[in-house]
Amino acid sequence: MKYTYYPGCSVRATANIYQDSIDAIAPALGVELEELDDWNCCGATAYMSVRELMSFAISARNLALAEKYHRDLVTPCSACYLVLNKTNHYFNDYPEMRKKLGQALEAGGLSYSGNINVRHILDVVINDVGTEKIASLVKKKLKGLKVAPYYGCQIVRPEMGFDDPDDPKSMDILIDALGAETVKYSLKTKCCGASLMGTEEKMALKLCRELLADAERNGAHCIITLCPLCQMNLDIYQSKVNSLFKTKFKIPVIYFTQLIGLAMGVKPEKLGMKRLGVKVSGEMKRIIEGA
Amino acid sequence: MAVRIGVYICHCGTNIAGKVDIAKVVEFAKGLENVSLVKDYKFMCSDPGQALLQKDVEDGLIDRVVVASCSPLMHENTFRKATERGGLNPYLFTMANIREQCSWVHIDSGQTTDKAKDLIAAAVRRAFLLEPLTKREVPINPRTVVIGGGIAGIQAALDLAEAGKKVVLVEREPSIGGHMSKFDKTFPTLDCSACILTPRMVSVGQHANIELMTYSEVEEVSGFVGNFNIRVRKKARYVDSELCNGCGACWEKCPGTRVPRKGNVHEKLSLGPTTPIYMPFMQAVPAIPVIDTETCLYFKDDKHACGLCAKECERGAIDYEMKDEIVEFEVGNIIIATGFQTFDPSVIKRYGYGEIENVMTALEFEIMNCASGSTGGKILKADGGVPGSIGIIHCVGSRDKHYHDYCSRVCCMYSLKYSHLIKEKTDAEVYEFYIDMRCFGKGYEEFYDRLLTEDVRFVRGKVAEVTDVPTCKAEEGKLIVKVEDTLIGNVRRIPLDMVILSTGLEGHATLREIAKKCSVSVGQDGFLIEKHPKLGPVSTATDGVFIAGACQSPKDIPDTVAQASAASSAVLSMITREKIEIESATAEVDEDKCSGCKLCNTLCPYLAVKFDEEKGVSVVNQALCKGCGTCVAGCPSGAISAKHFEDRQIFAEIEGIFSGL
Amino acid sequence: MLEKEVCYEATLDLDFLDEIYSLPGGKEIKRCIQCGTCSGSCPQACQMDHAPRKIFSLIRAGFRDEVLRSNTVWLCSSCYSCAVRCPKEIKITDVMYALKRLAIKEGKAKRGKKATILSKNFVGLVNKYGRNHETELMTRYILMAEPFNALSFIPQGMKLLVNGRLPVLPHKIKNLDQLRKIMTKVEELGEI
Amino acid sequence: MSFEPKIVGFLCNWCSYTGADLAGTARIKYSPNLRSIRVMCSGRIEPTFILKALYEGADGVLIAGCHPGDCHYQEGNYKALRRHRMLRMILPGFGIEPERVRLEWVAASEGERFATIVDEFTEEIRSLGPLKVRDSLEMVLSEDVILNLDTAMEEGGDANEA
Repeated sequence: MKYTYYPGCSVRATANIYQDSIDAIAPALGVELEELDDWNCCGATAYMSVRELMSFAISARNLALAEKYHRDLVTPCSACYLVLNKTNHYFNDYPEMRKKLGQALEAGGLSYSGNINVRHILDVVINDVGTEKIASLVKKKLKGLKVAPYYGCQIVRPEMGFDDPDDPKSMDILIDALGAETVKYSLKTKCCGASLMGTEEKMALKLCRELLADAERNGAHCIITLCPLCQMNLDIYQSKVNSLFKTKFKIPVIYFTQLIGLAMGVKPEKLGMKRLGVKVSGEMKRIIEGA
Repeated sequence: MAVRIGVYICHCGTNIAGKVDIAKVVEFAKGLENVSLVKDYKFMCSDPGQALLQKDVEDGLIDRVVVASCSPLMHENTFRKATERGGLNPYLFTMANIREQCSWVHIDSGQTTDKAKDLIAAAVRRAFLLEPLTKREVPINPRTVVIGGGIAGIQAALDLAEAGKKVVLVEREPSIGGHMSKFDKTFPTLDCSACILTPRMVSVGQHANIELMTYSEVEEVSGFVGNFNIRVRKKARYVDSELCNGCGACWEKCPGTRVPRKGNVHEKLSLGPTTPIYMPFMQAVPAIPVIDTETCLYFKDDKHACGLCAKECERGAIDYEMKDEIVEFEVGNIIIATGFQTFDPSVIKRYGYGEIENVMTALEFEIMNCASGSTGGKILKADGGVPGSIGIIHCVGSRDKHYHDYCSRVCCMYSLKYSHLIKEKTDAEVYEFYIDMRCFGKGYEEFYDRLLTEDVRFVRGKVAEVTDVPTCKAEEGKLIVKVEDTLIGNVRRIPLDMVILSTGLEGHATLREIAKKCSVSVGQDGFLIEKHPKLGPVSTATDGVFIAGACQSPKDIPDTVAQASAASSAVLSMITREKIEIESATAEVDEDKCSGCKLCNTLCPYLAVKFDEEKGVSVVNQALCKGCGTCVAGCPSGAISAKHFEDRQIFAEIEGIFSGL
Repeated sequence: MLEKEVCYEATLDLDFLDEIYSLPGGKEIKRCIQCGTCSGSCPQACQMDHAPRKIFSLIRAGFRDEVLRSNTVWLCSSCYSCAVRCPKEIKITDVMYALKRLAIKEGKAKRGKKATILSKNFVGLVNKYGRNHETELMTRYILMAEPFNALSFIPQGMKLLVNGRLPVLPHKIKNLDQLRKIMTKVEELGEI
Repeated sequence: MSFEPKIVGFLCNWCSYTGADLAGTARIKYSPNLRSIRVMCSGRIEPTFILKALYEGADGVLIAGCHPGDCHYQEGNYKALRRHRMLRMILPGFGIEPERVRLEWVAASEGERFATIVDEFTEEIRSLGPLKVRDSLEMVLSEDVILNLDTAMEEGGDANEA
C-alpha cells in the first residue's frame, strides 16, 4: 500500500519521535509512505484567526502538489489533517473560495481539481492494514498494560473523520489487537487545549489536568495519542500542570505508533521512547521490559 | 332460600399478594355471614380465573359474586360478563378494590391486610342486598345533526353524507366556512385556504344527504341517545333563498354602511361587502345575502323609505316582512362543532389594542391579507401607508393566569405564517416576540427553520408593553415595544409601525349554552369536556353527543379535520349497530311515597325527572336517566331509589366496613 | 453596551447577522434555535464573557461591539465539539474564526492580543521558510507577548531541547518563490 | 397503642375514585386509615350516609367529588357542596366537631393530591381524637328522622343558596 506522505512541521520538530516510530513500523505493516516533495506548512489553526483565504491558499499548494501523485495523502498530524480537509471542503463547497484559490494557485503555476483524499495515518493503520494483520505482528505481550486511548478533537471533528465523533473506537480496537487493555476513558474526545497553550495557558493547563485525572482515575498506565499537539501538551506540560494544581501525575503520553512498535518488539530507543517528557516507569516499565 | 355469596380473592401476581396476607383474608372471608365459598387465585382476570367464578355460578354453588382484586374501573365489566356467562344477572356481582386503593398505596402489610378485610366485608354485605337489573336497549335514528359549519362541521357532515347517512348541518352565521374562510394561506404548506375549503363548502351545499340550515341556531335539544329532538330557529335573512340567485345587485346599489370608513380604510376589516345587505364573503355557501337590520336604512327608518335593494332585485327575492322560523326534527346523534372565538385583547390595556392605532389582532391581519378583503390583500397601516416594520406578539391571552392558562397551539404557527406573508408582500422588518416556539405538527418545525432564514428578527421574551410615547428621536411617531430579550438578558425598546397581537383561541361565547342544551360539561378552560382525555377524545359523558374541532380544545386545521372524521366515524358506528344498550343503574320513583314536591325535577341535570300531572307524582324517564343519584339524595320523602346504589346497599357497605371492629 | 438599562434599537447594528451570514461558514447561522447545545459542549464556556449560544443571540440582535470585544472567540480552542453537535449544523468554530478576524480588523481584539501576536509570528515564519519553525516561533512569541514571563517557559523548552525535540535550524522549502507568488496573489485578491 | 382513626370516604366514580386509583397506579403511599365507598356522583351522597358512617364507628368522613365545573353529571358536585355546608352547621348539635366531615375536589388526574388529602385528613382526625358521642346519632338514624333531616338539608340548602 503506497501513499503520499505529508508529515507536517511538528512531526519534523517537537514531534520527531512520532516520525521515528512511524518509520520503525511502517515497513512491517506494509505501508509505503512517499513524502510529498517540497511540502509547506498546512496553514494551521493559528493562521485561520488572521487570514482565512491566506490559510486556505497555503494549504491548497500542498493539495495541488499532491495531485500529481494520484494517491491518497496521508498525514500523522491531526491539525494538518483537519486543515487540509477543511481546505478541500471549502474549496469544493464555496464557489467564491474555489475561484480565488484557483487564481492564487495559478499565480504559482499550480492548479487543483479538489479531488485529493486526505487521510490520517490512524485511518490507514486501522482500515487499510487492519487489526488482524497488526495482531499477527505482535511479538511482545503487553498483557496487563492499561492504556487510555486519547483521540482529542481534530480527527473526529468536525465530522469529516472516519470514526464516531462522540465515541471513536479505532484506537480501542487497536489496543485490544496489541494484547493490552483499553481502559474506560470518558474524556477520550475532550479538548486538551493545545491551541490555547500559547495564549491562554492556565485554561489550557486546566483542560490537561482533567484529561490526566480521568486517565489516572481509570487506572491507566499510559495515554496513547495520535496528534503532535496533544502529545506535547499532555507530555511536556505535565510537570507544569503538577506544579500549578499541586497534582502528582506521572503518566507517560505516547503515540499509538510507539505502542504498536513496542508490541512488535521494536527497541524502545528506535521508537523515541527515551525522549518522552514523562519517562516510562513503574508498572508500565515492568510490563514493557518483562516478557 | 338463603343467599349464597362466593368470594374470589385475586393475588394479582405479587401486586396484591405481596402486601396482603391472602391466607388470613381467605380465613376472614370464610367467617362472614352468607358467604358459602371463598377462593383465591393468582390472576382472577385471566381466563382460568374467570372460568373459576363462572363454573361455581353454573354449578349453582353461589348466587352472588364478590371479587376482591383491582379497581372496578379496570375489571368490573370483565367479571360482570363472567357472572352473566355463568347464568346469573350481572348486577349480582360486586367488587372490592384491594389493589389500587389498598396493596399499592400502603406500606405496612398488617394494615393493608386489615384494610382488605374491611373492604371485603363491606362488599359482602353489599352483595347480600344486590338486586338483578334488566338490560335496556333503544333504537337509533340514523339521521345526525352537526352543530357548527366550520371546517370541523363540514368534514363531519361530508363524511356522514358520503356514507349515505342523512345529516342536518346547523350554522349560526349566514354562510358555512367558519374561521377557515377568513384565512388567506394556511400553515405550514402555505396553500390557499379558499382553494382547499371552497370545494368542500360547495359539496356541503349540494349534497343530497345534507340539509343545510345557515343563519340558524339550535334552540332546544331534548330526548336521548338514538332519539334526540332538535328545535332550530332559522333567523330571518330578509332574502328569499329560493328566489335569490346571488347576483349582487342588491348590495351594489345599497346606500347604507355596515362598516363605516375611517380615514383611508374601513374602521373594521371586512371580507365581503361593507353594506347592510351583504354576503359575508364572496365564496359564501349559500350564496345568498342577508340584511343587517341594525344598520339597514329601511329598518332604521320607521317610514321604510329606502327599499332600494328590493327595487334592484330582478327576482323579487327581498322580503322585508320575513320572520324567524322554528323547525323541529329528530336525530339519533349530535356532533357539536361550534369552534372557537379569538381572545379579545382590549382587556390587556398595556398592549393598547383599541387605543393605539396600528395595533391589530391576528384575525384582523388575517382578513387584511385576504385578496378579497377590504385592503385587497395589501398590508397597510391605518393611514393607508405601507409599514416599514411590524412586530408580532405571541401568546396574547394564552399561557397567562390572568386570561387563559393554556397554550392556544396555533399562534406560533400562524405568527410564522404572518412573518412569511409580510416578507413576501413588503420590505418591512419583522420581529417575532415569542416565549417558546411550539412547532409540534407535521412540517411545522421545518417551517420555523425556513422562517429563521427569511430574516425575521426573533426576540425571545413576552412583550411587557406597547406604547406610543417616545423616549428618543428614533421612536417618534412609532409604536414602541418594550421587551426583555431573555436570551441576551437585557430590556430592549423596539420602534415599529404596526403590531399584530397573536390572540389565543377560546371556546365560543355561545358554547356554554349549547353545552347545557346537549348535556355536555364545559371544563375550567372553557372548552367541552370529552369522555376521556386520551381514549375518548370525540365522545362525551352524554351518549350520542360527540364533539369535534376547537370546541374541545384549541386546534389547528389538520387536527380539527382528524377529530371531525373521528367523530363522524363514531356516529357511524352508533348508527350501524342500530340499537344501543342504556344504563341499567338508574333512579326510580316509588309513586306511593312521592309527595309531588317536584324538588327532584329541578335537581336532575338531564331533565329526566318530569312531573306527571295526572298522577301527581314525579316520574323518571329511564332513557334519559344517567344514574347519578342526585335526585335520590335530594328526595325529601325518600321516594326515589338509585338502582344498584340504594340507600340500604350503601348502609350495608358502611356497616360492613366496621363489622370487624 | 449591555450595562445600559434599556437598549435602543438605534444603537444596534441590525445588519450584523447578515454580515456574518455572508461569510463562508456562516451560512447556517440564521437557523440557530438557541438550544444551548454549543455552550453545554464547550470546554471553555465557563470562562467566556458570553458562552457561544449567547454570542449567537447577540449577533442576531445586532450587538456588534459586544460580540467583537468579548473574550469568547479568543478562548475557543477549536475543538469543534459545538460544531459537530449543533442540531442545525452551524459551523460554530468557523464563525468563531470569522469573528476573530473581524475583531482584529476593527481593532477590538483586546483579549486576542496574544493570539494575534502568535498568529502574526506564525504567518511571518511561513512567509520566511515555507514551514513553521517551532523553536523560533516560541522564542519570538514569548519575547513579544510575555516578555516578563519568559522565564516560566524555560522548563518546557528545556524538556524538549534535552530530548532532542527542538531543532535549532529551520527548514526552508525549495520552491519558496512559488509559495510567495501564491501569497502575493492572495494579498491582491483580498480576503472574502 | 396510639389512636388510629377510622375514616370512611365517599368517592364519586368519575373523578375522585379514578384519582384514588391513579394514586395506586403511581404507587403513591398514604395512610391506611381510609375505607372508600364508590358512588356514581358526589350528588348521590346523602347526609345520612355520613351520619351512619360516624355512628358505625368512623372518626371522620371524607367526601370527594369532581372539581366545580367538571362534574360528570354537570352539577352534582354543587349539590354535594350545598349539603356539606348544611351538615357542618348541624354537626355541633350532636357534639361532633364539623372538622370531622371534609369535602374535597379531586380530579381523575390528581392521584398525588388525593394521597395528600388523605394524609392531612388522617392527621387532623388523629389530633381530634376518637369520636366519643356516637350514641347521640342513634335516634337520628331512625327512618322518620332521616327523612326530615334530608328534607331540611335540601330546603335549607336551597335557602342557603338563595
